[in-house]
Amino acid sequence: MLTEQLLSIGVNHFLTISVILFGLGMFAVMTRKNAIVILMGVELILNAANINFLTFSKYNGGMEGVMFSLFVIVLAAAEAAIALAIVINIFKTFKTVDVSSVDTMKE
Amino acid sequence: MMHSLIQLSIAVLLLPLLSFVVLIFFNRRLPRGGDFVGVGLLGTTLAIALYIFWTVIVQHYDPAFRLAWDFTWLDFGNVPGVGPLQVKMGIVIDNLTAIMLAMVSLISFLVHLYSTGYMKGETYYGRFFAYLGIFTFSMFGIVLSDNLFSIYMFWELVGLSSYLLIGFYFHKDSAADAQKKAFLTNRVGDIGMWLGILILYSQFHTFGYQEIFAHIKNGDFHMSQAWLTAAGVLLFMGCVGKSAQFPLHVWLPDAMEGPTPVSALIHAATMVAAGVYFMARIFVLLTPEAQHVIAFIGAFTAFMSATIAITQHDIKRVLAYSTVSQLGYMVLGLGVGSYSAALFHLLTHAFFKACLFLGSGAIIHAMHHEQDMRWMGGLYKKMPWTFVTFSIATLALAGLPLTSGFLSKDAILAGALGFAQVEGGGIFYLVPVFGFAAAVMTAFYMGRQVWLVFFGESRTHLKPAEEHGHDAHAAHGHDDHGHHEVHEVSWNMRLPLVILATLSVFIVFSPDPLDGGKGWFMHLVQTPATVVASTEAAHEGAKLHAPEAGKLLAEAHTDTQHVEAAPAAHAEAASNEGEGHGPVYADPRQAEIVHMTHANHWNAIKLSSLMLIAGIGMALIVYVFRIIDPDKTAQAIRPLYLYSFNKWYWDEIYDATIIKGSMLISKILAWFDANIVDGLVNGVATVFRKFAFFNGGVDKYVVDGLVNFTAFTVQTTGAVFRKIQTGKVQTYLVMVVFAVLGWFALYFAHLVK
Amino acid sequence: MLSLIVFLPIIAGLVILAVPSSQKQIIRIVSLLAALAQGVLAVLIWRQYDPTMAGIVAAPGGSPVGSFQMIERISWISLDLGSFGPLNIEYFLGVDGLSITMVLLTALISIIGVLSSWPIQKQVKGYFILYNLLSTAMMGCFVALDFFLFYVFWELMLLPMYFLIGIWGGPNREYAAIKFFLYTLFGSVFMLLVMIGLYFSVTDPLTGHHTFSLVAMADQANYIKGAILGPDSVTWRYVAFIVLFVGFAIKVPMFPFHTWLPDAHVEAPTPISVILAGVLLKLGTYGMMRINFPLFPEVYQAGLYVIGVFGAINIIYGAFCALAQQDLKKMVAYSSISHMGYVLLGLAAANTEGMIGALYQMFNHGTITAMLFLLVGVIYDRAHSRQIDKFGGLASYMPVYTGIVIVAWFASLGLPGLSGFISEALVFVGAFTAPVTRPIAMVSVLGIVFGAAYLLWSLQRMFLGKRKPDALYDLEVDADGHEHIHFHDWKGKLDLDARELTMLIPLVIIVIALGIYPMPVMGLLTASINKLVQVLAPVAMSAVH
Amino acid sequence: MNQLTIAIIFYIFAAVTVLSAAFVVFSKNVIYSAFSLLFTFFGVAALYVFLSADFIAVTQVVVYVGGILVLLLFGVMFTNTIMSTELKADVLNVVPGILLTLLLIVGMLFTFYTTGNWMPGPVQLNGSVVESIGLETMSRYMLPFEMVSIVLLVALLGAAYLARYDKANKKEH
Repeated sequence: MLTEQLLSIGVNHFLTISVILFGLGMFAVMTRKNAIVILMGVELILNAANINFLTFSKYNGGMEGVMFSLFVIVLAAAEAAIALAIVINIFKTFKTVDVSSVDTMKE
Repeated sequence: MMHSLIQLSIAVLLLPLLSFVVLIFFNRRLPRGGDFVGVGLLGTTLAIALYIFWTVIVQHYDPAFRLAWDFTWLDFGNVPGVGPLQVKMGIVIDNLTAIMLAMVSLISFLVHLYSTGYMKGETYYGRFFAYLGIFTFSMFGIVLSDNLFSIYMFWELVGLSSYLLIGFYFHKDSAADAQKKAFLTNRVGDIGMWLGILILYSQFHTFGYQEIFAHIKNGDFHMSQAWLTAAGVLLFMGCVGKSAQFPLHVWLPDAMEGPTPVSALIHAATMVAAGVYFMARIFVLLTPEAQHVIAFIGAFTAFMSATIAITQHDIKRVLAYSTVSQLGYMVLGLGVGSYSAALFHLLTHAFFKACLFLGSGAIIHAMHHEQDMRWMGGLYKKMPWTFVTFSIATLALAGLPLTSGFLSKDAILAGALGFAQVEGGGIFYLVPVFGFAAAVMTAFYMGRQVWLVFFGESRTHLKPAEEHGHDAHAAHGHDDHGHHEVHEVSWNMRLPLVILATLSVFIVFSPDPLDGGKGWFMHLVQTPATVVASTEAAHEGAKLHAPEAGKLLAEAHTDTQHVEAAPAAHAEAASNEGEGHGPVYADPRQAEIVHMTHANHWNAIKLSSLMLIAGIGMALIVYVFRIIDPDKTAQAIRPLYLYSFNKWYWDEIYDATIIKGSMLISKILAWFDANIVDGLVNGVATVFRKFAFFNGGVDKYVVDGLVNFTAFTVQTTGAVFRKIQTGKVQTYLVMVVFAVLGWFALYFAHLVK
Repeated sequence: MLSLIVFLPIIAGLVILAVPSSQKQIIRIVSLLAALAQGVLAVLIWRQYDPTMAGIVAAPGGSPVGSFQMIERISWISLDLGSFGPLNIEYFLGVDGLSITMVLLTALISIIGVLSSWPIQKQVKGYFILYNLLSTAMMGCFVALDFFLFYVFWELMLLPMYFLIGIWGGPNREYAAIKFFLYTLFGSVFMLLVMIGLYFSVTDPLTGHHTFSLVAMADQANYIKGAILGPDSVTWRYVAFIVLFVGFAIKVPMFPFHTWLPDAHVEAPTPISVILAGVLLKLGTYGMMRINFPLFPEVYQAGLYVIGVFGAINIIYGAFCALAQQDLKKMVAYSSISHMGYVLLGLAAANTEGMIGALYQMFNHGTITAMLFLLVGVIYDRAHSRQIDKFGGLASYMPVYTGIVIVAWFASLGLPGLSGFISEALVFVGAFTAPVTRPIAMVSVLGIVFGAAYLLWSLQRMFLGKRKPDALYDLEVDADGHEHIHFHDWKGKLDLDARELTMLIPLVIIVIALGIYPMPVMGLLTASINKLVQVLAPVAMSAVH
Repeated sequence: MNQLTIAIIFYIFAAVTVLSAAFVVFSKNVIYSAFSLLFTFFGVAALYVFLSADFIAVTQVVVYVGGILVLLLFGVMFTNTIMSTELKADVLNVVPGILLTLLLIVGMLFTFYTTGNWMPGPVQLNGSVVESIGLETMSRYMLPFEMVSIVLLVALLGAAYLARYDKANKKEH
């Protein structure tokens, strides 16, 4: 029974993977100091979200998920571009990409 | 097609204007300040005027001569309720006009000529002739105009030119004051005149003399008779202003601030005569009541100014007051209805008074602008020409037989007597009494003047040094001469004197030295028949319309108490008139007056010669034989003396009441304007501002208070929560994660139960 | 033609907008050219104008054609208001005797104004743009025959005036500007209400719709019975008349509402004073003659006496206040209050003589007061003060200036031979002929004397006599005894210079020429005035009711 | 291809994805993380194929691998702090981080498995969806498509603007 379940690839498999990716992304975003790595984490999170979209759209037979994943990708591209530009500016300004040392907003 | 005389008269009118225009613009560019332009143009004018005089007076020797021409000046189109309406301007030439034209242009020309000598060396020499030009122009305008509107326009223009001429020495404050005073006083008179014109216009919608007279004759005057009287009196106010009658006489003596030729031209011969001339023009619409007013004012003026003239020191002021007094005579003459006598006096007076003024000018010129008679004396051998002419004119003014003045003044006094008798004596005898009293004093002060100026020994050295005329030198271009030899004046100042003196002799006007009635003037200028029904005939006059003279005559004879008097009047008139075709007076009162006037002719002659002798005699007693010492007398009757010397305090009275009063009112109103009216406005504004401030307060303490309170709360809570604000993105993210976990926890709890 | 003359200044304004603000001379020349072109157009209009056509109301049949001239009429704003029916506002221009006089005046004055604006150095570009805007608005007011259009121009006039006084004015300019603004706004707000009320009470006989056309409104037959301002709602018609009258009276300015004028004049720069006194004041009385009276003739007939009394108050009160002034410009301002009083008096006479006098007085007062303010400006440029007592004896040193001053002063006190006299005389003739205003006329002739009094007094204090010890100029005597004066920091010519003469001489010529033979201007307006008197006559009203 | 092989391939790709992702997260060296991210993307793309969204997979490869990853590498190069990056963050230590993450993951999985059963719906997408994507893009999702493209454009411009060489900043440092 378990084997069947493991062999018949279904919704849960994909969801599980996406959860794991999401968790890793979260971990990166939460713990790492390097802005670039944080961005990578964000990409992971976005991918996880995409997987979910596609999964549900496949198993419910609608195009919405597909379309939105497409948009998500595009936005991810945009986000990456902006984020990197910001990172570069931060680096120009603070001579570092350590987000924990960028706390001018404190108080 | 205009009559050639009309064209000529237009030329007469416009030539002086041309002289003004040329001189006012080019006087500095022309040699000699362009005086030859003025003199030349005036000479031409004089020639033309004399030609007109010749044609009208000598060629057709006709009392009824009249020539008129007019053109549409304003066109009001088709006025609702009135129909087509125009204002016409026009020219009328009759005997009076012709005579006035000749007189004015002659005197003006002589004054021009005289000024070339008198004004030599002035700073604004050329400008002076320009002013003379515009004055002559406006004077001709008054003489020629055929309607009330245009005469009012030229009337004001005369005011302007007298303003300019009096203020010729405008850098003297006294002159500036005098010119302002003259203009304003005249303005006061003009308002009255204007209102009179308005009354007539509002009834007839026309300004023309003839139309108005015709309308009144036809009884189209739909207001009450009182309004017509008012119209007459108001029109007379104009004359009061211009001819310096009481109570508006105050400007004339001050006007002596002008150069002496100006005094001669304006304040003796022409301008002041304009008032009398105007009254003559509108004579026929004067109601008896209006005539009474006029007669009394004239008489009173003649008397009052004569009393003032007695005590004045300034040679020109004496003459000024005598002018006022003589004008009083003329007005009196018009008032008592002896129209032609008044105009006759106007003519004769113009000549001898101009002569007197020019003579005094010559004296002043020779004395280097010394005007005070107390410091003159003994001039007769130094200035023989001046002495002779001046004396002749003096005698004419005093009214000595064989002079022109005698003829005219006697005619007026005769009229006054007749008037008093017709009006039934009583109060009306004041008029001739004042007249004769004035005659005495005239003789007296003129004798005084001649004596002080020409006889005795020179008193120049007696003059206190400190008051040595600085004004005179401020006025006059060249600097102080001191007192060197007094000399006779040059020919161009002497010639006018001679001419004017010759014109002061009786033969010019009448063959009979005792009766002006035989002269050409009295024949040509005859009293016109009045158009207003006299009061006792008023009610009938009101109801009979469009009457030709005979019908009205018949009516008048049937139902007036003068039924037998009127034919007698005609008989008398016929006998006394030279050629015997005298006018027929429809109005009983007028006929009666004319009759009585002739009746009193000899009484007047006797009385006035008596007065003359009295006056001159007294002058001799006081100043020649020194039987009475004038100074002691003055001390003895000091109050009277001061009263007369200070001109009855009229100036002070006016200053205290009218001038101060209006200044006070203006101050009050200005304050009212600035503080009350404007204050209200600003007050409203202030109220609004106060309200705004109140709102501001509410804002500050209530609304703002709330805001601040919120801010305070936020601050305190913030102080707590700021601890977790690390400014690090990750921290916030961790919090989010905790939040999510919390949600999971909730979810589990939900599943469990 | 009319559109051109109205909008030419605006075009000039746009051109100026394109010119860099450093090019002051170009800016000035552009606006001068615009003003001159306007003048040429005005003369053309004058030549084309047929003085026999009356105007005021529509010709028989309701069409303005054949009554007004040079008509330009196109639908401007027309939208459907549902239950209110269609709202149609027209762009409707045309001239009759009333307008053409004022058009000529406006064109003349705006040329003079540009010339006298020449010395202005502060923000020249902005100044001339506002100036051109103002001149368009004024011209528009005089030729607009649609009430709404009139109102638009009327309001358009406020703003430039406010800034011109408030920016280029004297020390106390903000106060004066805001005072002027509030006063006039107060007036025009009510005008708006009345305008709307009239719109719903009047139908155009041609279209059958409601209309703003003044031509239609001037004909009492076009009023709807039972409408808010219809012939039978007496009360509201009185209220509307009074409100409108106050609105216009503020502009005139009439007695209780006059206090903005002296402040505005004292603070405003010379050209603006010229415009203000020369044209803007006329808008008040023009509005009365064009709108206020013909639209409510029966109320007008009822109110003659009151109007006349206010006129008399203006005349005498203004003269007295002028007598007390120390500031020359303030005196002139009060004198124009006094002179506008004559206009009111003439309007109260309600007969041809009076009305012609009033309109002609508006024209003459425009030219004469322009002269007065220019002359005041001349002395102010030199001495930087207008205190009458701080001069004296100027006649000896500035002969040309004094000469023109004498002409202007005497024109203002109504000397015959100068244009002011004829109009004042006609006003009195009219006012005295009309029985209603006869007593008022008898009182207000006093104005003649007091007018002469304050003018001559100021003339004496400033120009005659000797230099006052505390005068604002220095006196020096050169070797050959000639005296010269110079003002402390005045570099220019002591007497009038070429520019000032070019401003003043034409005015002098006009004043004298019209004083000797007024028909060139008076001939334009007689027909219209006669028509107006007919329209206002009580009989016309009774025919309608 | 039978179910087993599909399963095996799936698990392989899944493992690749997860492990490379883990390496991205835990690697000390940013360069390594970047490269392992590459594998993660490929894995995810493969999973997309499994989800019968081959077009998305291709896009994934093109966009992420060809675009974003290159960007990230550029960023890494530009901010030349490659070696100086130590793992330890002062916000949250690794261990509590891991715990927190695990908690999160467990929570989510639990949610998945407890909320209903994820039975496949009546119809499922099979074969290629490219055609339908094209149709949808041009018909129903027209507006979002346009907007997204605009957003992308704007974002790129903004990025270019932000990242441009700034004189002022240069001066003050």
